[in-house]
Amino acid sequence: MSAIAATEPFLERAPQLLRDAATGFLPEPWRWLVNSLIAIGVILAVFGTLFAFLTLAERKILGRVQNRPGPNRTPLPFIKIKFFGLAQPFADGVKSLTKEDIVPRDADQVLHFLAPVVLLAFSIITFAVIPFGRHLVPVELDAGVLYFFAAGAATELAVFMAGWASHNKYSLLAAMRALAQLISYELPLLLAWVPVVLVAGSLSTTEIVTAQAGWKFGFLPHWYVFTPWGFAGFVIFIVAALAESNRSPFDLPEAESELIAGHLTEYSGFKYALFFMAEYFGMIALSGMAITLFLGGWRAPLPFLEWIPSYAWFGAKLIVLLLGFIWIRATFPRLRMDQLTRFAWKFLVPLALINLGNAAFWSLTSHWTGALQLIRWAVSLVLIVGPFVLMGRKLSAGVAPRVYRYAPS
Amino acid sequence: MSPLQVCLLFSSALFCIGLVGALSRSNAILVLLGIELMLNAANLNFIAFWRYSPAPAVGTGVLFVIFSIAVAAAEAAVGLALVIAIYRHQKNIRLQEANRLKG
Amino acid sequence: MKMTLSAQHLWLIPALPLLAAALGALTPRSGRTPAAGAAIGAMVLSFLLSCGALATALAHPAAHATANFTWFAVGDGAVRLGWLLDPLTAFMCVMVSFVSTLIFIFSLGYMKDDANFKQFFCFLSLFAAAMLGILVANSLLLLFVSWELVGLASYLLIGFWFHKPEAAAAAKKAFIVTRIGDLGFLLGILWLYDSTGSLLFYDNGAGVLEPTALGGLAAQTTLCGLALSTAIGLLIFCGAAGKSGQFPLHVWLPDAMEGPTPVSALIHAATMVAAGVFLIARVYPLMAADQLLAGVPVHALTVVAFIGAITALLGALIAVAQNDIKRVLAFSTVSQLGYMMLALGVGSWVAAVFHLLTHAFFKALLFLGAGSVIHAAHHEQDIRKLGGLSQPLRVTFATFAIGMMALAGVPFLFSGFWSKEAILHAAHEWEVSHLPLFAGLAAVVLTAFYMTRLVAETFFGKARSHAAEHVHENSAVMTVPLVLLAVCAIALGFLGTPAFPWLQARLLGETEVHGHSLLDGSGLMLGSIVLVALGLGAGWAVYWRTPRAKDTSPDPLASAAPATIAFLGARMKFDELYAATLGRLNTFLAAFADFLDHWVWGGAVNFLALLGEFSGTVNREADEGGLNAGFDATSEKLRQTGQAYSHAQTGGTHGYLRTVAIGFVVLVLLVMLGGGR
Amino acid sequence: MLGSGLLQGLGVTAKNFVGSFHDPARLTTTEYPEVKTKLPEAYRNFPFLVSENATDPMGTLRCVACQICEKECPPQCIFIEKSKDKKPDATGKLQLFPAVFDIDVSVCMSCQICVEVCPFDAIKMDQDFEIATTDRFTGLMLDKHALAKPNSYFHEIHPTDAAEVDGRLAAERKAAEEKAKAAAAAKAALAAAPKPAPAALAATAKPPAAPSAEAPKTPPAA
Amino acid sequence: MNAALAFIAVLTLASAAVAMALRNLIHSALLLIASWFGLAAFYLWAGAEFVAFAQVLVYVGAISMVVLFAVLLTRRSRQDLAVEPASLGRALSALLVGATVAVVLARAIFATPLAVAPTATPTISVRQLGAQLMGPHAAALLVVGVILTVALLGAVVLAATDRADSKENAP
Repeated sequence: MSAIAATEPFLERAPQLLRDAATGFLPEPWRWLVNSLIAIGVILAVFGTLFAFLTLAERKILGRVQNRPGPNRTPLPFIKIKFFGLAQPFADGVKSLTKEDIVPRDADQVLHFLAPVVLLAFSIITFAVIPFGRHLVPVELDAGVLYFFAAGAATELAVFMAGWASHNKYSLLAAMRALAQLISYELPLLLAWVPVVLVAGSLSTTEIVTAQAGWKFGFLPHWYVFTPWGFAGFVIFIVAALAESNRSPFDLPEAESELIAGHLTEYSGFKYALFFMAEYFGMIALSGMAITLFLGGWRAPLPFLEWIPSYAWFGAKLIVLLLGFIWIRATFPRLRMDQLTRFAWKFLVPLALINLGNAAFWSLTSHWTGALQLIRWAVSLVLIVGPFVLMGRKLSAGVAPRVYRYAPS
Repeated sequence: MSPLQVCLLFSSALFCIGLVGALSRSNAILVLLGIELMLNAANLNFIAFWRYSPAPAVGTGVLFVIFSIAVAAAEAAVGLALVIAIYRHQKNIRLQEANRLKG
Repeated sequence: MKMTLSAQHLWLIPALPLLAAALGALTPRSGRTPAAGAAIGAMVLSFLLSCGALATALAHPAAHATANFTWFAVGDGAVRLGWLLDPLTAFMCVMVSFVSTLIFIFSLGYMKDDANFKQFFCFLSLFAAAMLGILVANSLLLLFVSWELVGLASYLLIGFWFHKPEAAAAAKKAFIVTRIGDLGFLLGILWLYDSTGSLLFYDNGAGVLEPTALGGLAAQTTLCGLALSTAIGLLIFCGAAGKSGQFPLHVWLPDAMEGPTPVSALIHAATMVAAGVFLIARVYPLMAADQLLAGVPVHALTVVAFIGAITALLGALIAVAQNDIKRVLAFSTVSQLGYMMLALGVGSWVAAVFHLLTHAFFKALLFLGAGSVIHAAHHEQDIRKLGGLSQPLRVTFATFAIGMMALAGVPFLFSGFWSKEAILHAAHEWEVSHLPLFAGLAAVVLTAFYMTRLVAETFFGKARSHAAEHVHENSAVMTVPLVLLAVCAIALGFLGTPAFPWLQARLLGETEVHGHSLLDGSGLMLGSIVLVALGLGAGWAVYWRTPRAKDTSPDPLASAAPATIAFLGARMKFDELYAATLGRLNTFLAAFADFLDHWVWGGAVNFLALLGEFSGTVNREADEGGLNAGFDATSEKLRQTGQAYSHAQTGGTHGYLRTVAIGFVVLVLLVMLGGGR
Repeated sequence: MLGSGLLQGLGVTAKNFVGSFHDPARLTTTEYPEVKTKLPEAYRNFPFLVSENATDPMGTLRCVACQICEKECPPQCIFIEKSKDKKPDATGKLQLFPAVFDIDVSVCMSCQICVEVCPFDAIKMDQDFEIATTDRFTGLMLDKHALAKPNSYFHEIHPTDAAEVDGRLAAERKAAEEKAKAAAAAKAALAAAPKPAPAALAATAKPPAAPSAEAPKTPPAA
Repeated sequence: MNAALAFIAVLTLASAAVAMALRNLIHSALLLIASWFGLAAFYLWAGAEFVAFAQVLVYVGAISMVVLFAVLLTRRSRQDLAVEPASLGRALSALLVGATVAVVLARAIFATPLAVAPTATPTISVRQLGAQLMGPHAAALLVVGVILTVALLGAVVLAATDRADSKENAP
């Protein structure tokens, strides 16, 4: 942990003080162990509850969008009063725990059990490198971002295991489709964050966040999202993140209308819940990384808002991003398999590559000042908008705009 | 027994497992996996020597491993493509039967 | 504002007509007016520029203003060209451009109904550009280039009516004869370049005509005792002789009359032939450099003087016996050029230039007058068939008469008299010998005689042919130039009279003019006046008093001395002489070269081919027989060993892997146990 | 442009989401158990017996056990046993009353024939659908007590019908009274002496009869 | 430190050995992937963080997929996965050759003087690696890039389905 300057506001230092208070007296090897255990505990607690309430928020927002109230019935365990269905997640949790966990006779018992475990394990360990606050980085790694995506790469393995172990040719077929989707979207995901590394000059998440410090003209923060290539990278990252975590427009694998629940057909009870927890954790981790890479991690958007503690800012941005995911889920129809892969290979990958070039141009011309700055901005903008429009037109060439015969225009 | 020797033993053991695997199994994929193991053993050696080298700053060992991983990936891809091609011809991937190239 | 033109912009003067020529070449055949307009416009413009140049030159006559530049650099040596502006250039530019403008305007009318009217003006402006190029050049190389262009233009213009065989032959003859002269000129240039390293006349000290180089040249003596400068001067004089139609190479000039009359007027009266004289005047310091070496037997200038005298006499003699109006004028040009060369030879290049300027005007006037006559008389050129034209062609007759009197040297009023007077005066002071003076005086008489014959035959008496009867005066476009030229023929004389030698002073570079009275000419002037009167009187007596009745009636002079007149009529048979000597030599050399090529070189090549074929066959035989057998045996053995080894190729991957592993083990053992350390 | 359609979609959902909070027209779900939606008037479920007033439902049943409905009911799901004694009905006339009146709701197909044939408007169609029970035999055999519901409830669920029926009954009652009065007067006139027997008239708290604009129907044959 | 090393070594060797011995192809593939994880752990222990993550990303992320896809594509039915045991003869000869190689290697390890003091675990930062890669080894990097693309295209062409073949060799 970097030394905590005493001058920082109390709230900022609160987590550290708390932890030191708790483990101050232990000798060194044990103190490190306990500290990390605490960190793990905190992460699991915070993001566990976030996961729970995220499911609730998702169902409430989807409801509201469809003009219906959404779950608001489940009363708190012992108090009769029911308010806004806050107890819903606990009810779900109880339900998933108590539900019977059926395992097909011919299934490969070991793999069947291992799949959710591996998936959840890998999606949780990705949290190790996300800087939640100014000093709240669980593990300070030099190749933090690479670690994050290395851990992420194992999800495909888990999906395959799930698909294969349930001894059901539909789930195997679905696993194959899920793998195809995951693999084809891993490339844009990786290519999306390379420009950030190129400009920030380091793979460690904390250095990326420090590289986004400071404000331009007093109010526009130096976040990468406010640069043309940064914004393009952010959009690609978010789209790829959606695909990686099988959400909204890309939720083909476990779409009900497709192959039942895809590779999760043979899963029920808590294993099924584990899969969902893994998916949500994955989503939270990816959005956390998106915040670190593009939205300035735990940095406050405006100078005079600095007094609010950094982890609060991280939380706020996280909430906004997650609500954005839910919002996207509420809006977009599901993509067909070939549209999905064509979109990845023919649109996102080339765009990401061009964006990489764009970032290289940006970093090479960083010393330009005054009028050149505008030119630099203009060129960078054109470098992104041009291919976007051209490829966009080519991509949607075949698709004529829908003509609604009866619906009022 | 210095830790470096432990590492070397570890890597040679891995190498021999790979070799035995490659030699004993008749399934083409397992032979390929055996070879992949042998490759990893070599990488392990590099890192071991880098770990105990007098000048670790110059990451030659590490660089070599990075390049070897990349090439191994390429090799694995092509090898398995070959296996699939063989399968298409003889509907099974037993290596003994894939000897049509003999002189 | 007096428009002044500095040396840097001198190149504009030749460039404009060149541009007009290019324009003329590009416009389609039907573009008659644009081509003509462009040509005349260009000439007027370059005339104005020349006046500007003259103004700057006169401002400080002594200076030789130059503008040199590097044309191209090869290795460390560079070929440098340049423009030169001094009074000589300026006067000549003004003269050439003025005369050309008038002749262009004249030819508007003369060539009106000619088919390729456009080409004619294109060639004319090309010629004018080349001529001006010679004048402004500061380097012998640039001068030589323009010299050749002038030769080309004269070939094109002489052979303009190429459908007439004799015109084509005349063009070829003119071109070849001038080329012979130019060959000498080129050798001179090369020798000069070799010895001085540069071809620029004035290059602030390093130029060829500057004292340092001249001193070097004069000091060295080459073969047969000639000074280097003399040898180079003589070679350059060859070029001048060829171009100005001097004694040995004058044969082409009369034949060149085949071209249209404005061509003859422009080229063979005023400008081109004057180029030779201008060249010698330009390189005069080089020619006169060897005066210092007392002991040297031959001076370049003495040769020039004698050649000039001979040509003057020769030209005048032949002119007397010619019946074609243009031939008479052609030979008169030859003799006048002889006069100029004589003036150069005797040491006074200023008098030569002065005569050149005046001659250019009145000879152009005479030729245009002849052209007007021919045009009026439906292309009748034989004076025996003409006659009695004074009444119908009043303006032509008046201007032609002025021209005749100027040429003959009628005293005091006409320019011809003053310039010829200056030459005779210079010849008189020449201490080497007085022969050229006597030849000059004889030529004066003859000139006066044949000119009066010409005028009498054409303008007086009765029209002796149908064509001559109904003749009508030409349009203004033809008569105005005649009048202008007539005015110049008269006015120009007063520029260089001994009392007020303004032109000579300016040419020599002195700023103030100190004239001397007419009388102390030791009676030479008086003598010449008497001779002119003698010539005119004889001419009047023989031809004017009793004009010929019919075109067939005999020439009074011929009846008097039939043999000589016939001989002179045939141009002293020079053509036949050349044909006999040079012609036959040429054919002999051609035959010999053909023999060499066929038998000597041809034979060698055939022999080599034979040799190649023979060695090829020997090689095939050897290869077929001996070599193959051995080769096949070895390759067979190689195949067998390969076969043996192929059995190791079992196709089983495990086998290969096993051998690799075993090989590895053996290798390591070798290293470990074999004393690897 | 590629992204424009997506943004429009997001816009629509956002509008919906925000609208659902402040625009009542948007959030139309009624949370059922707490809020019940107003059933359409013509809705009918299973029959019920109308009792004049809520205080003594058994006593004031309009049904006179004439068993017409029992006979007419297509699925024969009504079972009636007449009572031994009589009790005066609304118009004071002594009528029988059903001792047992059972309807097997699991059989009833709510065809409303019983209502149409009932001369005494004693049986009407109910709108209570929350009658699910775990016991599917006895639970669905509704007896007299379960079926009886006061006239006021009838007014609640079928206001127009109730008003019309009440109007008609009131008219009949008036006619009956006038006839009774006339008879009494005649008897008085005859006997001039005997004191007309007070017609024990149970004061029925009759709501003001709807202005029965239509002509009073002839009283049904007793 | 040796404890961690030993633990990792044992795990990796065990999973590798079992992987090679198993009859069920999928299980052996997954175990091999586990051994790759063990190897990544070794790299982490040795301090080469970047290589560890690269190993996980490349091997576990990509090559495992290729292997598993290959396994699935080269079987007609589920029984094919249960590969018949290696014939005894070949197994024995394989073991023999393996043993000799192992002995030779062990001899080499113990014979050569490798005595080196156990230094602190060196760390090489990604920036240094980047400088090395872009500096002296830039050419090698480009060549590797080319190799990967060529391998990618080659693999696709080799493994193209029958349909393409039938079209190609149609007369």
